[in-house]
Amino acid sequence: MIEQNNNNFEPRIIAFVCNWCTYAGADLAGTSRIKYASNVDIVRFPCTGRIDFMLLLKAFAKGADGIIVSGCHPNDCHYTSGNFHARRRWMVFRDMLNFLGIDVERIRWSWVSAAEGAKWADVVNKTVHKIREMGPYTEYKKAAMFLEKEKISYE
Amino acid sequence: MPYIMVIDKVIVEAPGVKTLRLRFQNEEEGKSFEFKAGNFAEYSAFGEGECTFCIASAPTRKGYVECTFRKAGRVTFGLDRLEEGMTMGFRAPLGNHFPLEDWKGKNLVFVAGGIALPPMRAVIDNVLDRRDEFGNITIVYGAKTVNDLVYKEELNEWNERPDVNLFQTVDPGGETPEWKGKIGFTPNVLAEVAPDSNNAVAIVCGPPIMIKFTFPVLTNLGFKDENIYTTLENRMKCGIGKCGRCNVGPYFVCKDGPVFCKTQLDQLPPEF
Amino acid sequence: MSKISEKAAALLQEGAIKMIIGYEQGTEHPRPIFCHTPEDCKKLIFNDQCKNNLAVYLTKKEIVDNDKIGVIGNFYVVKTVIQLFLENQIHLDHFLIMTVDEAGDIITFGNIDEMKQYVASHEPPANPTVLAAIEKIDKMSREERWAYWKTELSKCIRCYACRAACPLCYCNRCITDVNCPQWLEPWSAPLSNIEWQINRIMHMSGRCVGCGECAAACPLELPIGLLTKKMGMDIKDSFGEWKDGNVLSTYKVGDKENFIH
Amino acid sequence: MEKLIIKLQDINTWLDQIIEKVPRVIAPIKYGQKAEFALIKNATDVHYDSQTTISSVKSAAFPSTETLFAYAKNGPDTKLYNVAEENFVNTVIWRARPCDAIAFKPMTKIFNSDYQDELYNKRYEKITLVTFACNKADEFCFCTSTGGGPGSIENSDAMVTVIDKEKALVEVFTEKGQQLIDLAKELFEKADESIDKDAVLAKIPQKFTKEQIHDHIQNAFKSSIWKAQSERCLGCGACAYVCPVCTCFDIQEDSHGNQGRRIRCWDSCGFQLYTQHTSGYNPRPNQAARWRQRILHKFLYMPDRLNIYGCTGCGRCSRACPVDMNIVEHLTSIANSIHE
Repeated sequence: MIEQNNNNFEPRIIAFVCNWCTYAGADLAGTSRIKYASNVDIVRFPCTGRIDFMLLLKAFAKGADGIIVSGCHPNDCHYTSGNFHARRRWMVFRDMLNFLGIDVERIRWSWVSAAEGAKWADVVNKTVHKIREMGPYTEYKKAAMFLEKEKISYE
Repeated sequence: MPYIMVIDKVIVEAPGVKTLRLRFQNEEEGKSFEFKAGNFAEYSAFGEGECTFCIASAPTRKGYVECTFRKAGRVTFGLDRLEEGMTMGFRAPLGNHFPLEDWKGKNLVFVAGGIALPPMRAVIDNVLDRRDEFGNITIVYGAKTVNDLVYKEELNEWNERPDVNLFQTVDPGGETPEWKGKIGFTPNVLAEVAPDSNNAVAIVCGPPIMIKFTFPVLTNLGFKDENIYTTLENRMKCGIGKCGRCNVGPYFVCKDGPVFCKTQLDQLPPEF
Repeated sequence: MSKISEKAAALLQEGAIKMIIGYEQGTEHPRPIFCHTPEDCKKLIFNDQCKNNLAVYLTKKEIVDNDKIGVIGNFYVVKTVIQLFLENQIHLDHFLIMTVDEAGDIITFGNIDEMKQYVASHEPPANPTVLAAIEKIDKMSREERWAYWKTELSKCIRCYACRAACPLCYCNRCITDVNCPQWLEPWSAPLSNIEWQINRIMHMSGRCVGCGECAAACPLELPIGLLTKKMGMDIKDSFGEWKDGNVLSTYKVGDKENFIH
Repeated sequence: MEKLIIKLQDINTWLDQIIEKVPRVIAPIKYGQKAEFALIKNATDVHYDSQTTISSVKSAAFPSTETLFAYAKNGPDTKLYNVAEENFVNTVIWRARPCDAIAFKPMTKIFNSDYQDELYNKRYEKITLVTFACNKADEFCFCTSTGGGPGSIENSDAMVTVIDKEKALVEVFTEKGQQLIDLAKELFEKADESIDKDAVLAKIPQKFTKEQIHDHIQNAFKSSIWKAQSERCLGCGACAYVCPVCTCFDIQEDSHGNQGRRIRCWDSCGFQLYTQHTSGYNPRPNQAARWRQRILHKFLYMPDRLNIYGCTGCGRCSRACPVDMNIVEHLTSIANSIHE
């Protein structure tokens, strides 16, 4: 991996989105030809309720600098209550991460409906901008590289 | 450090069951590699881990080794994804082997269930390749359903050989309309077949429950404990008697086994 | 013989109860004891040093079969029993739940409501050192907090004593033991240790009764009790008092958060 | 064997010399109310007040997580790479206890029975053990019952015994030990033959002999004692992980796309999944069976197979146990029990 300095640092953002609202919203942003930052990799889920908190941690461990989590607005969930459950979980999880000193500012939570293509573009742009200012998230990656301290002889 | 093996051929035996034919990437290693029927090996799917099965091919058939496995856990799913031409890891030979030399001139009875035919096949093929050294050969092989029988081609081959008595069976309910073999659980079929125990050795291999019910049948047929052999399949990781999980009494299955005769088993604590 | 021993011995003699789980004096601290005969009951004690959460045994298949078991536990045992009951993990007819009051007399609970009443009125005060430690961490900067937890949890040897001692960690197969997919690396390494604790806490959230046995069990004395306590405090702030068990399996349309835009 | 005297005030000077010359010095440091082995950079870091550490020092030769080899996949091909030699550095273990030193003997035997474990051997060869004899003991100590003792010199390279408030006796047993003395020769003087080491050692009553345990458990496989003793066992791995002799391990894979490592990490016979087959069948289905395995392995299988016992009497497992499974108590009751 190439060490990038902050000036031309291009953050890597992983977005975990729900299939019914935000994914469709992102689609709309595309079909409406709204330009937005290309740093984001979208992972589609059936529902925000399915987004396991471990996925976020895995994303950080494998090199994400920022994360977007997005789904249907409250009361709009395709499965009625998936996003309500998710919201509770995120409330607990976010407090926990903060207490452990994991940078919650790098995780952007949002509600984006299928009609809000422009909002999606805005969320991505803002997140990319913010993460670019914050710089790469190395702490977590470094902790993940623990085994690397044992050297291997590559003849 | 495992050997690196190239997969020459992938054979689908039954739903979820595959045989991989492997050759050594480094031919020098292949030439010096020797094993005996009953030895097992640690196979690695890199990225997933390592898994233990017997070497399914006979030591008399040189140039390759084969392994047969059923998709069950993480590693076997990893192995399942491998294709011809890809590489995998192989640590062998591990453990002990069947005392074939002691069996010369004796009649052999093989009893196998389901996916346990592969370890047996190494012996059967080995014996068939040295056919004149042994007496009668009886094979009783059972599986849950017709579909679950492995080595279908070889079973046909054995069936056609005049010098092998093969009895195939499937559990009740597992038969198809075309099924010509027997129907019933392996121990019952064994009792029905009732091979002669005179000057004979029985080799049993299968799930713990099958072994449990097969031993009494063999004893009833007059087989002596020291003439009944089986392979134990404890959970293993290292294969070299260190990691501790296959420990049964004073033995490590991976070092002192996997082949045990019933006399030994009776002395062991029941932890297998 | 103490009042507890007498009562326990009498229960066993009557025959309706086959075994009593309680506390006996151990090497340094009281420890759990399983009384099968009235003779065993002589060893029973109860004091404020009796910390083990005996409810951990109530979900073990090797211990609980069809015989009725008596439990003489502390406040948290009673609280855990309610939680286990709410999660449908135990049949109350299999157990006779008891605790001991200040005078050394046994209190027997006839039904779940009596337990709930007892729990509502007898909550022991929070441990001030734990609260102080949490406050101290809260005051740190984020980087300091990360450094603190990374250093502390790097020492973890992954013996899973925290999991084993927790009466609510009753899963047949823990997430750490699952390898398809491998959510957590099973070996000890700083990040996987942290992730293991996050998993433990998240799975406990809203269910934890706050007995602190996870921290007490840790052979390395890691401050993991702070995590459960802090999580309990956060949940209380966000969703109110511990009432019917699991806050994460339910929701309110009006839940208020300030970070989803 | 050479007997020397060092002034107590000079011990830190000596240790600082060692720290300067040896890349890795491991010693107990203060850890809450207890002590724990850690890498030290200063002689003053060492914590001498506690009896033993929480964890044993086995991780110096058998780390809780270590790489066996690395691999890299390239298309269908796979290449394997060894662990680099630079990972194995000279190590001094300072202020080990006799029970720590002795523990490397069964470990070495396990790792060298038949197949020689290169990684362990490479680490172990580089270790120099400086043991401090015990002047005190606590109620968990039972080294005298397992064949050791508070002043046991077995397997140590050098042993320090504090004689009084001013001086300590230093016994040197091996070449490796001598090399450490040579780092600060001027601090030592020849010891007087009259020094009575035994007089200052802790008195640890012998509760049983290891042979007694061996003979008692030989035919006790079906005994009810296992269930009775293990009833309160929670099934965690604390006892095995702090044990200086337990070497059971697991092999895991750390994969990152096309490359990764094969890892060896500690495992414990106390875990339910330790022996469970993929099919769900478990040869040791309950905690009683797992507790029995722990005791039988240490006191029956190992002596029968390797001619060495798997317990040094350090008592760490009892100190670490959340439910006070006191091994001395349990072993004593085994030794006093009668089995048919």
